[in-house]
Amino acid sequence: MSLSSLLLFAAETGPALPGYTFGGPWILRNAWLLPFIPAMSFLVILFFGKRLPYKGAEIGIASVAAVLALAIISNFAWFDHRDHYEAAEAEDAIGALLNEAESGAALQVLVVDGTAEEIRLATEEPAAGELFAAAEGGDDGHSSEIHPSTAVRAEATWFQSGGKEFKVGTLIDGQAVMMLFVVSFISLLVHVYSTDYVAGDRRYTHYYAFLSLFTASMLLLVISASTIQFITAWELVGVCSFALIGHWWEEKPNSDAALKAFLTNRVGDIGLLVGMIILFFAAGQTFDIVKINTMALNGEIGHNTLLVASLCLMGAVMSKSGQFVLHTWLPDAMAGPTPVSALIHAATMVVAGVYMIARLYGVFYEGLSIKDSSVNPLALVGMITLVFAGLLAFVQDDIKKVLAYSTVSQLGYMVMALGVGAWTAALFHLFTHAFFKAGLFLGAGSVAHSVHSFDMKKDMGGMRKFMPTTYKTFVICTLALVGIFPFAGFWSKDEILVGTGGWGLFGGTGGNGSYTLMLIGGILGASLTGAYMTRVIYLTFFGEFRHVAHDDHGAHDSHDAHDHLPHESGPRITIPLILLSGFALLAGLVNLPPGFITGNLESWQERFLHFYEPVSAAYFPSVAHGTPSYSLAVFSSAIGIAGVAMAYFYYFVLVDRKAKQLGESLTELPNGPTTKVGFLRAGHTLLVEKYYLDHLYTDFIAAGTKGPIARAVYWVNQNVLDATIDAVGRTSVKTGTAVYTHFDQKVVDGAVNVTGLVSSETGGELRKLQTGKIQQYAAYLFAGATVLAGVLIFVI
Amino acid sequence: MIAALFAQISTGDDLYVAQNIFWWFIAILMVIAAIKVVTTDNIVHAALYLVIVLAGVAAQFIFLGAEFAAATQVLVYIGAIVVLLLFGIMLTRGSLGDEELTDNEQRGMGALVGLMLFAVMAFALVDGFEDVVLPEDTRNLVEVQAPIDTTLDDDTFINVTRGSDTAAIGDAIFEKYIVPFEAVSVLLLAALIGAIVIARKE
Amino acid sequence: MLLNQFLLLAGALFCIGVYGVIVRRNGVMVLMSIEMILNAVNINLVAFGAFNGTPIGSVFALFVIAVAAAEVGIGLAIVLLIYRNKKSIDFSEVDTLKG
Amino acid sequence: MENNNEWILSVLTFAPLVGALIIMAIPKGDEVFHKGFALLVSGALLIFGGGFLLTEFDFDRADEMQFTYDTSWISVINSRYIVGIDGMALPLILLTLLVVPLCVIYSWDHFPEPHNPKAFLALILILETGMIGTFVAEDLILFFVFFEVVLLPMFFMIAVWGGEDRRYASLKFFLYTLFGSALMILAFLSLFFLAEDTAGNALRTFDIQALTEWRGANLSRSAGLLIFGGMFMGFGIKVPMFPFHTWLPDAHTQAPTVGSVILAAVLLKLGTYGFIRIAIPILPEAAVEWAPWIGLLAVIGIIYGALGCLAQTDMKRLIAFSSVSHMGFVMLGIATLTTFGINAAVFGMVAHGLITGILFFVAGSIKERYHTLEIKRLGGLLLQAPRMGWILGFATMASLGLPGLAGFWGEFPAILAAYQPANGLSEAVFRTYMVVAAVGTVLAAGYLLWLLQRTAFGEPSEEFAKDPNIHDATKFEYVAWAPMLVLIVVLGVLPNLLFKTSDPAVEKSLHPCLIAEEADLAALDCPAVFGVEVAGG
Repeated sequence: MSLSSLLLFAAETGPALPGYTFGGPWILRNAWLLPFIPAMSFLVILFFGKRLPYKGAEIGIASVAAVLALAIISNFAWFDHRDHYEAAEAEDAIGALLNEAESGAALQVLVVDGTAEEIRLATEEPAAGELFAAAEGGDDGHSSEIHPSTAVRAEATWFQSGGKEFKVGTLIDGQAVMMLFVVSFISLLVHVYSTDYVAGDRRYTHYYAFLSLFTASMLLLVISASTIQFITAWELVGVCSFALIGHWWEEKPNSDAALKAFLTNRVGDIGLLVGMIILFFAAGQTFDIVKINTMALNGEIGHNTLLVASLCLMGAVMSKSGQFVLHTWLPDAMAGPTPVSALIHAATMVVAGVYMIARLYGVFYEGLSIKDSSVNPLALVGMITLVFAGLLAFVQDDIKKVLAYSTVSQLGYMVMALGVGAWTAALFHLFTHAFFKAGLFLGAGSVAHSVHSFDMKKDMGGMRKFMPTTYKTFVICTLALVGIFPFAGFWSKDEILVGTGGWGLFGGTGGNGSYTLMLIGGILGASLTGAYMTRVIYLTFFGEFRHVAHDDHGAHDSHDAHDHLPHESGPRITIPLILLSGFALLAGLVNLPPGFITGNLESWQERFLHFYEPVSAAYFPSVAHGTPSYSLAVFSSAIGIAGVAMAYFYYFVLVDRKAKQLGESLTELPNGPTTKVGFLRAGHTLLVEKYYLDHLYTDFIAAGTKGPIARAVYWVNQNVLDATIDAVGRTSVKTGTAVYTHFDQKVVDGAVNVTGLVSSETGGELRKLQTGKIQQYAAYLFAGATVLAGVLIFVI
Repeated sequence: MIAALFAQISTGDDLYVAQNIFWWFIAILMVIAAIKVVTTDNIVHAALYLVIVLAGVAAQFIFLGAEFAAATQVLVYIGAIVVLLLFGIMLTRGSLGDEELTDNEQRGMGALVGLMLFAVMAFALVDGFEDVVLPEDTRNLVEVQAPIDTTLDDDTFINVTRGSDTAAIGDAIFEKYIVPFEAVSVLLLAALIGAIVIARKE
Repeated sequence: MLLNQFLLLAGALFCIGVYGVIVRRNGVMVLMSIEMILNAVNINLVAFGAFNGTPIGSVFALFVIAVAAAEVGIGLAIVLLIYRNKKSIDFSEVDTLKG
Repeated sequence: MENNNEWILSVLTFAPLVGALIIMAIPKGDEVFHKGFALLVSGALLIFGGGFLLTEFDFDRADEMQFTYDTSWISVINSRYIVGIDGMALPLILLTLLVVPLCVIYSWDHFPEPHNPKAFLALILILETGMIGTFVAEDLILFFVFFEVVLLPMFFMIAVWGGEDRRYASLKFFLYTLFGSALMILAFLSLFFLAEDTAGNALRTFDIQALTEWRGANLSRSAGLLIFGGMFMGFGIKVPMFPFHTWLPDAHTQAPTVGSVILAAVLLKLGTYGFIRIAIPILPEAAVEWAPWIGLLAVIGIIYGALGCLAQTDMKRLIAFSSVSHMGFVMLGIATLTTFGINAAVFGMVAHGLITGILFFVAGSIKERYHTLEIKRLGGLLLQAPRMGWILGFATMASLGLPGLAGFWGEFPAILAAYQPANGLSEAVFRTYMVVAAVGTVLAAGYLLWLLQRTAFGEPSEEFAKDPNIHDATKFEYVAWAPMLVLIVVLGVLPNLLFKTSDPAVEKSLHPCLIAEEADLAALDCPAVFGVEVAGG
């Protein structure tokens, strides 16, 4: 960010690459402030929190509020920069820079007062024209508005090795500012919500400290410009999630869940480390994300290298973003406090993987050759995840677990979207999902807060009577999740389905390829979502209130004397809910598909794409955008609604009736068909056992390593390596003592003992000769004399 | 050696024969007694066996024609030292009856050392003085002829001619070996006082 | 009479005495063994004196006897002392020289 | 250069020894006086000596020897008293200067039995002399002497103040290291006799710098390999590398807390320092041939140590095994023979010193409170002694290589360097090592978090629940730990503090053919061992 680093960068990579600038609005150049503020608040809370009137909560809230303000400001700053950044200015600026490069002082002035913002060589991309064309391809008639997006960068040296300097920095572009807003907004709501939810907790202060630390780490991850910095933030958020999942570590299950989360992520991190290392060397020893992307797109990095690297990175995505086979930690992570689940395990941290793919999209785009193909690992994993996780969500009785699996499934949507090249759609879904999923979690928390349990079947039911606000917001968020028009989820999910480009048969949608399989998976997932969410709604808010007063259901949340009838939560809980449901209702409107509305509102369409996709930036591939088709929208909605309808029929009609028959004293729901039909039961158990993945990990891999393997290794250590050493010692001692054996029976025994007891009585043996028994000395004396005499007589 | 002995006997000198038989009797007695001293479990018996050994030693002195030494042996040892030992036994209440465990655990070693020592000595002696015969009864020799031992100076010779070794010993002690004698007497005195000092009750 | 008779006898006594010194527990008995050793020496002295026809052997024998007397006196005193301290004169319990 | 403060290093080296002598002179019984004096000496050395080094050291010339002092010592074998430091030695010296006073402070109220502060503190100071001397020595014989000087005090510290098996552990430690040293001195001597410059006339010197200039030129291949092997044994046992590590767990488990801390924090570094200061610079060609095997042992050590940790039931022993694993990372970095790897190694040494030091401190304090380190009997530390629990958690996080804390910078660059080792080393082999090492990080997280969960989380077992003498960290413990904790964070956030210092020295210490770009490789007319032939493919 300083002039020197700027010059160094120029020296290192030759002329600055297009697609970014070191100038730009002040707030964007100094984005490091955003993670810095909560980091400071973390320290303050950690060291002084307990002494503060509100136990540190106020510091956390204040800092996050400040961050939110900054985030909004930087969004608007970005909008302005995005639209009115002119390459020409940059040419002059860079010209000036190069002219005055010798006289650094002048430049100092320039950079400091920020007038030399646009520093960029006028190396116009040859492919720029095509880029424009491609960008226009999606939205007809807006080509005039398309204006290349230019990221704002700032950087400083972090460390050096082999004479090379490696940077830490900020890379601010559309996806960054969008993410900044999401993170800080959700984080603020969670902070507020928590003041009520975990009030009076034993470690209230630590809770807020870690919330702040998490916010800081997440923001750092969002703005990081170098892969190593990215890894750092990536690990930090992991640790925060570890600490917050294990917040109530008195019970072993919680700490187990925390460990599981951390270790699973570590497994994925192998992929992260290796992948980043490969890219580091492939791009000529640099951690610079922009440079890596650019080189990947220019074909300066071999395709196989990119393929390997992106596959390694996928491992990291699968663990962090809970993709199938490595997703198992996410449901367990619900052991943490509910606001944490909302913030970390629904809205922000778990999408870090998605964010990384979006960041390194050049690598993935080339490496997995997303363009013009019909299937690739990324899309496949995403699709499998969204379907399988959706199935798993059916058999959960814990409302948070259902939501967790639903999160996994939605993450599957995003990954799949990135896999099929629908970059904007993925981020758009990330955007909307953050709001309504957070809303769902907080709503679930609000319910649990009043019934002190998460078990829908045992302790809930009929809650709509007791907590109307929670009920309404929950339903709105559910509709958004299921993707009912016009809620937020509808737009984003529909855009993903469009992006698959699989809808070819009915008036094709020009995507990046024809991922028909993904399209089917997506639609299927929609119906699954509808079904299990309906189940949740029924079990939670309808039917009879099944709560009997037992509060031992991991309801650590309970702090106050619980009264027996549940009641609506206080404003600090409901207001965030209302806000979130508002976003769940409206957030979709920020990216209305083209041609959906007309007239003077037309400029309102595709705002998200316009502002947040780095169109025609050299570090970003020229992805095509599919044209939305009403037929697809209608069809997918129909399927989704069908799922809702079936579930509605089963629960609201059949089960409800049976429940009525069973009468008032009902604490357990009647059994479903899964207990009767054998084949269904088999499937049911398979789901209940979570595809036996946990058994595999816990009982075989983990237990195996910790148990037999480790013990075997240690056995080798003690009985082979160590034993050899001891044997060497013994034999040496033996040879040493062998001399005595011709003298004296005692010493022979001694030697035997010595050799036998090297470990216990090393060296102590010789002392046995020195017993202090006069007569023994006499014996030795005479013996010696005899020997001497003998020698004198016989030998001499 | 045995052969030499028989040779002497066959020469028909009765005195020698009688002397030899008597000597052997005493020697064997001594050895047996000595062995009993170091093996018996009863300390008082041990003391009495010791008396036998000491008496035997006195007899040996007589065989060697050293009557004065023999007399002193009997007086000092049997008269004084053994009594002293018996006193010691009483004072330390070492039980008069049989003691269990009069020996420590290194009998084997002791026997080994003793036998080896004896073997070495025996070899050396037999090797060195195979058949050396002691001179005849020295007193007679001294009377009839000049002493074979020219190492003796005149006055000793004169004394010797008196026909008794006691006088010679007395002269030797009080003329030539007066200093050691004084030293010994001082030593005795010191020992006396020392013994009293050590042994006296506080 | 042969010189060796006496010397061998003395040797036997000496060795027996050595054995006694080594094996006996009772301090008084050790003293006795020492006495035997001294006597063996005396026999040697006198024997060689006779062999050389000189009384000096006997003279030294007498000195030895005197010293022996002293030694016994001191020795017994020490034994007594040990007995007072340890209520026993078992030499195998006397290990104050232990390193 | 004018006024290069040639006295400072000698003062730093021998001041502790003088202090030790004075302490011995102080009559017994006046305990506080002993402690105070030891603290005074070590603290003054840290503040003034360390401060002097930091201010006077010219960081722009970090690749050159500074504060050098060179005088005749043992003229008969032309062994000279040469001391001097460059960017590689400086961090380790500062680490030593820091750790010793902290140990003194810590032991202020935790003196191990038998209670004898006088001897204990004297030993610590003698240790300091040996350690600093090893880092500043620029003559092989001098190096060897200090290398051995360290041995005895540690031996006594373990043998006198150790646990129940102390005799065995101390003897094992002593003999084992001595065995290595024997081979090491052999290697040094053969260097002395075999080294001859290209003109063919013998060098006959122990001067490390001179030998580094020489770089094993026209030394026969077999001789080079053997000499390197000797050094490898000497240093590798000290590190300790995989097959020679068995002395470490016993020594650590038996040693008193302070002994473990010094052992882990500094003593182990003597071995690695020997590699990067002596073995690799002087014999680069032999190093290239040895490197794959060193790397192999290193990665085996990483995995093996981690698995060993998982099998432990004793906290201190677990930490000891984790040292094996972490030093494996350091050795992997060294084995790559790249600036990246060796910088990582230097960083790893310092980081491991700080982190494992803290872990042993905490373990010692736990032992002092619970009188056991059996993991299954512990638990709920966070409830009974919250601050200590958090410190333990922090240390474990740092130890498992969390980015933003010091441990990461020893670990990640080492793994990274393994992807592209120095010229002449097989990339395929080292990339395999890289992946294995990456797996090792997972295991590290596994055992450390497992340890944390068993000791810090959960409810305290009822046998300790009501134990009155289980209290939170005392002020002495805070004072002793705070600097290390702060350093762990600072180095983690600002790694350049260390990299910038060590980088030039490391780059200079390596043979140019090792680190040259393949393009420039031809120009350097390197020996074949550096893989000039394979440069194309």
